[in-house]
Amino acid sequence: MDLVALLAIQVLYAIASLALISVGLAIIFGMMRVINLAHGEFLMLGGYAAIVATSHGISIWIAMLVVAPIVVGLIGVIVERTIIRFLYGRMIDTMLATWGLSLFLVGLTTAIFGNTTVGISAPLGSFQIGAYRTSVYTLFVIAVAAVVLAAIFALIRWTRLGLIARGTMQNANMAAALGVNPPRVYAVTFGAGAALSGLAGAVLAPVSGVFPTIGVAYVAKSFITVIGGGAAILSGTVSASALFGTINQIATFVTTPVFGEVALLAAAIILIRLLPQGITGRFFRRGL
Amino acid sequence: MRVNRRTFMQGTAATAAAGMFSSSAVAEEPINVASIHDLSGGLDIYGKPMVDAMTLAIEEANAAGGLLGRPLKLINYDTQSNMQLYTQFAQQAALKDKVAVVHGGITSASREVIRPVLDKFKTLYFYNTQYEGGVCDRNQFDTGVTPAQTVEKLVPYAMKKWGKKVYVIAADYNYGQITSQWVKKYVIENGGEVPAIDFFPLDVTNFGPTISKIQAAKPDFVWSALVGGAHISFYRQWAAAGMRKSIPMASTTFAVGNEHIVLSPDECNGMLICYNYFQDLKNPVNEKFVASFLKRFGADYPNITELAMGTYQGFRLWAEAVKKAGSIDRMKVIEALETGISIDAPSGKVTIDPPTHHCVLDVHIAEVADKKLKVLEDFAQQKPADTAAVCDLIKNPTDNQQYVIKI
Amino acid sequence: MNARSLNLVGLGLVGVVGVAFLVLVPRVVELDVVLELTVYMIMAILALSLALVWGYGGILCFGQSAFFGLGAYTYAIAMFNIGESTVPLLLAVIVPAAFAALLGYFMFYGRISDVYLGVITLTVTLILFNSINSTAGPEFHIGSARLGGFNGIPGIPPLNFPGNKAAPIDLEGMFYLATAALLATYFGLRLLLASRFGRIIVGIRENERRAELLGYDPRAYKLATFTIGGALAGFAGCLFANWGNFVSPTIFGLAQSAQIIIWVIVGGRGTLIGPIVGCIGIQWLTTALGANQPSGGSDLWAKIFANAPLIFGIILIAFVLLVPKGLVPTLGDIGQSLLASRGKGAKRLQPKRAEEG
Amino acid sequence: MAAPLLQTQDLSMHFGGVRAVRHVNFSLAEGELRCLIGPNGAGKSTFFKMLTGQLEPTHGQVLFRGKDISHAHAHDIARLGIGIKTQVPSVFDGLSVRENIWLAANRLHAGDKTRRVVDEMLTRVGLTEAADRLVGQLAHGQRQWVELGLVLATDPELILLDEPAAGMTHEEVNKTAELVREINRTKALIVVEHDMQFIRMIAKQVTVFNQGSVLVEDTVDNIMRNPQVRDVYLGKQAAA
Repeated sequence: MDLVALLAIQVLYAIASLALISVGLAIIFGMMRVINLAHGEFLMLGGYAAIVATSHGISIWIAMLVVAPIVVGLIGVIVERTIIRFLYGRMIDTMLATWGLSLFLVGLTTAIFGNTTVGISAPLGSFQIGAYRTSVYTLFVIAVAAVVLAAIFALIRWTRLGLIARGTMQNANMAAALGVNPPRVYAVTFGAGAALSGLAGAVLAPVSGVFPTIGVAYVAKSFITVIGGGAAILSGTVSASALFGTINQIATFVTTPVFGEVALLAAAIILIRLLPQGITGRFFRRGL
Repeated sequence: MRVNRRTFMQGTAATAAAGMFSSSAVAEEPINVASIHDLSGGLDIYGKPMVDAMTLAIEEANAAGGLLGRPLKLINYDTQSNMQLYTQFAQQAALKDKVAVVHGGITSASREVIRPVLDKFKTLYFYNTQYEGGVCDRNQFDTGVTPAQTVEKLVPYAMKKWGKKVYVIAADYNYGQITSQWVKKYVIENGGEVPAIDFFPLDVTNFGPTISKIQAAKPDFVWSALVGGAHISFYRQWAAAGMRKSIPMASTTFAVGNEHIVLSPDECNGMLICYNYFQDLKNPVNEKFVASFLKRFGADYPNITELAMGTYQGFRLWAEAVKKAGSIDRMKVIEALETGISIDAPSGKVTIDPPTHHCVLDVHIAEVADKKLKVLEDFAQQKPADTAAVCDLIKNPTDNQQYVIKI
Repeated sequence: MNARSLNLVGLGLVGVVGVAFLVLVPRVVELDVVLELTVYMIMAILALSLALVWGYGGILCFGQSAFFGLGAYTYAIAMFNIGESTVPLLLAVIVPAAFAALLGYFMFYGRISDVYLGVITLTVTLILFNSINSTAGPEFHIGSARLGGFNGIPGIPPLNFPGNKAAPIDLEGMFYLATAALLATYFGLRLLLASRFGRIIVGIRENERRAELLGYDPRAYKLATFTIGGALAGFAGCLFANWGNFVSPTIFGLAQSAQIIIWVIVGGRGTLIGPIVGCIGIQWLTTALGANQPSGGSDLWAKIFANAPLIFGIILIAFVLLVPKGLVPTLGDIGQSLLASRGKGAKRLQPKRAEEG
Repeated sequence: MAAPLLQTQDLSMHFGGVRAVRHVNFSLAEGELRCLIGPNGAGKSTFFKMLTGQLEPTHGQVLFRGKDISHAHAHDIARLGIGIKTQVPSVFDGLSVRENIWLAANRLHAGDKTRRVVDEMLTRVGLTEAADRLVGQLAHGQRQWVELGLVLATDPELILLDEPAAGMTHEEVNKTAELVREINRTKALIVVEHDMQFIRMIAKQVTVFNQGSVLVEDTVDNIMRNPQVRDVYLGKQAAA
């Protein structure tokens, strides 16, 4: 019984971490039709931002929840202004340019930080479920994911920015029709997506550690989650994370982590084959 | 520490001779020495200290007048964690730079790429990393420790301290696979049991389900043969789940890179490890070495690793053999090395074992304590018994393969 | 001079330079350079495979390394089991081609396009990477060949003269073989692209819907293109396994896939000579960056210049933003406008044709 | 009466909640030239897309010479002999005019024959001069001609023309009308147009679409007089 409870927490954790690492990419993809292959590096930079901040005596909570999103959000705005804006409407070129950015950021962090960066360890200790112990931090990650998703829901549902976002998701020309300044909307959107990635990277840093090449481990998974989910930011991310997270974690527990990974990737291929527009392209089409 | 009188005499003589002719040494054609290591990409944690140690060894040698009156030139290749470049650079080192010796390779995979190339082009090769054992090739010398030298010591030590039920987790490649078999063998020989061995590819970062499985198995301690940056997250998640205090851990891979610096003391204190070299070894040779290393690369240098020392000792052994042979000719140097040459190294006395081309050396068990490695017990002059069981290059000088040792 | 004769001159030039290269190089340069050039030639064949699939077929394949790796692994496994290289060589072409056909059928007949193609092909190569990477245990073997997991398969026997096991091809022989294979691939693709088939696939790339409304089945043509690309990449993989006598899972990795894309981008999509130039240039740069490393330095600039990912990142961004057509087409444009300004409009400017190169 | 060339039965297309085409029963005789009119969004283009296999109908059938093609692939329908010139010219922009036409002619002919057909077609659509220019660099009107050349080179039985006269000068409109009449000597056509002048020049029968269904079908003159049509279509145009 306690094993089932533990497994349930782990499945929830897998879903939450998938949703966290994907939601920034989903916003950028859903609203701008830009596939950001430097997404993994945004997560990595979030981790570094948190580490550097904590080593300067800032509280770990502020470092993770405030400093990291602000720093990476600003980097996102800079990237949008210097690279992405020249490539709107050229989806494949954007992918290639952001792939270049990804390599560049890996190289730059290696040059600056080297390979030995003292990490941050997970705060909050652990708790007992029957015969098992697991970390409280796992629950914290689940909570952060829930709060982030709820906040995005509220933002999209009830604010002017959200109205523009919904418009843009349904019709790319809508933003212009609403009389908003598209360059600014794009810069803000890209910055917001980057900031969420920074937050996710920082929150996961105590669990998975931070090193320059960690983005590679993230990018394929979040990419697949977003494409699998389809255009709707929230329902897409949540449904795809739930599907892939469950498959991955259960397969890992029953067999090995490799098989868990392969099962996730195979599920993704089958899903895209069956539903080329993603889960939300077929179901919850009117979702957010 | 026993110092071999003969080598000592030779050493001083050579130094004196080199000193006398040091002015002419500069004018001589330099001897090229190649270093082929990953300095970027996923494996640079290991490569960087190795190249630093190599640099220091060569600078010291040049300051002492070079070798055979000729200065040494380090040709440093970065393979960028890319196997194709290992082939290319090994070819370049042999054919273009015409180096006297190649030191390099980190993973067993990279060694198996370099080895045939250097065999083909008749260039002497030193592999200075601890590895799974079993390579038998007259052209190659291995200065790293193998499982029979470390696992054999650490298993009974940890079992005596913690108990007989050992859960093994290992990186999913040659080294992890073979080392975990050695662990199992020694645990059973010491009357214990191994409920499970789990393997993880090198890029796995999610260990949640594994940690649950380990808890379900209730071992007395966990043996880790995890490797590389991604696997560090295991220790994090283990500590976060509150396991560090209830189930202890032993390893022959932890702290080979920089794990104990990256992790906080709370996450890894108390872990037992076993290697040939620790920066804190108390002996005059080491104290002098550490001082000059830190002077050269900065007092804040994170850790002089096992692999760095392997490289340093590898170079010194080769240099000693060149002096003895009076030549850099490959066969003459091999023959000199096969006399069982010894050096008095920072880790203690290191001697080439002629039949296996591996080393007889000291090993030490240590405990991780607040980002330092505290030496607990020493074991003098351990032989490479695993490779010796399958390899005798004196009897079969043409043998050339990596044996999978029957365990 | 019109476009057609210009084209013929270009073709002749490539032929003469290629043959001269083939004959002269081993006589002029040292063995280490020959060996290095051999791998460049092999990689150029790989670059051509993507040039066909992406540049002409318009199929965004982020996982060309999957077929390259399959070719290398197939050759290695077959060689350990058979010992004579004729069948392994054929298998190294057939297996990746069959795999490409299967994957292509799944994708094109499922109407998956553009970005989704990129995602699926990338995912497939990552699955192969993960799967092969976890075969380190002794239980994973095919016949007498152990898969070796992360460590890969070392000591792969080289190709031999067909039918004669005792006559392996030596290092210079490998150079001749690789160079001749590259030339054959280049001219073969030129022929293919000049054929009905080639013109139709370019049409499909230009406007798939229109091609369909004219009565061509784009799925079948894309499938054929993808399969040929897979076969070529597999062949390159087989030669690569021969060159280094080893193969490891990194051949399927993200870095390898990225490289191939970068070659084609830098050299120029929609040309054949471009990706060859891009491939050789980038390979040379990779080698140059890795050789002659400063040792023991801690200077930040030294670290940056010795840092391959950083430099490649900048190259990729710069090309996408500033030279989106790639080197060869851009140089072609510059050359043409120079010619035109010299001719003072006496001759009408020839249109740049999409399948030039 | 002979069997119709093209017939649709209860043909419908829904996009989510939007019913773009509703229960259309349409019939076209061999050799007939029919005009389709109707306000923007009346479903004419969607109707064309279903006829050519670019969209799969939600309900109903398309019969071409009695054969059900409602679920056939676009390329198979093209091979059966339906060609379409789309509203925005759909051509191969990166290729020369000659290569464009070649791609169309190549499906039916081989070798020298193809070359001859291409040359003839270039003359017919008046693009011999521009044969070696890239289509992407041509003016809009010329690209329309290229597309028409493409369609004709595949020698279809039935040609669908979606606003062939849009954006043309008066002179060009006349030339187009003449060409359409010429084509109609051997082939059946369905033409979507807004320009009533043009329609008068070419057609006898007109079908009016409104809100996805057929509003009325009659001769040009009667349609012009029909008050219902005036309301939904002409009235609107007059107001604009």
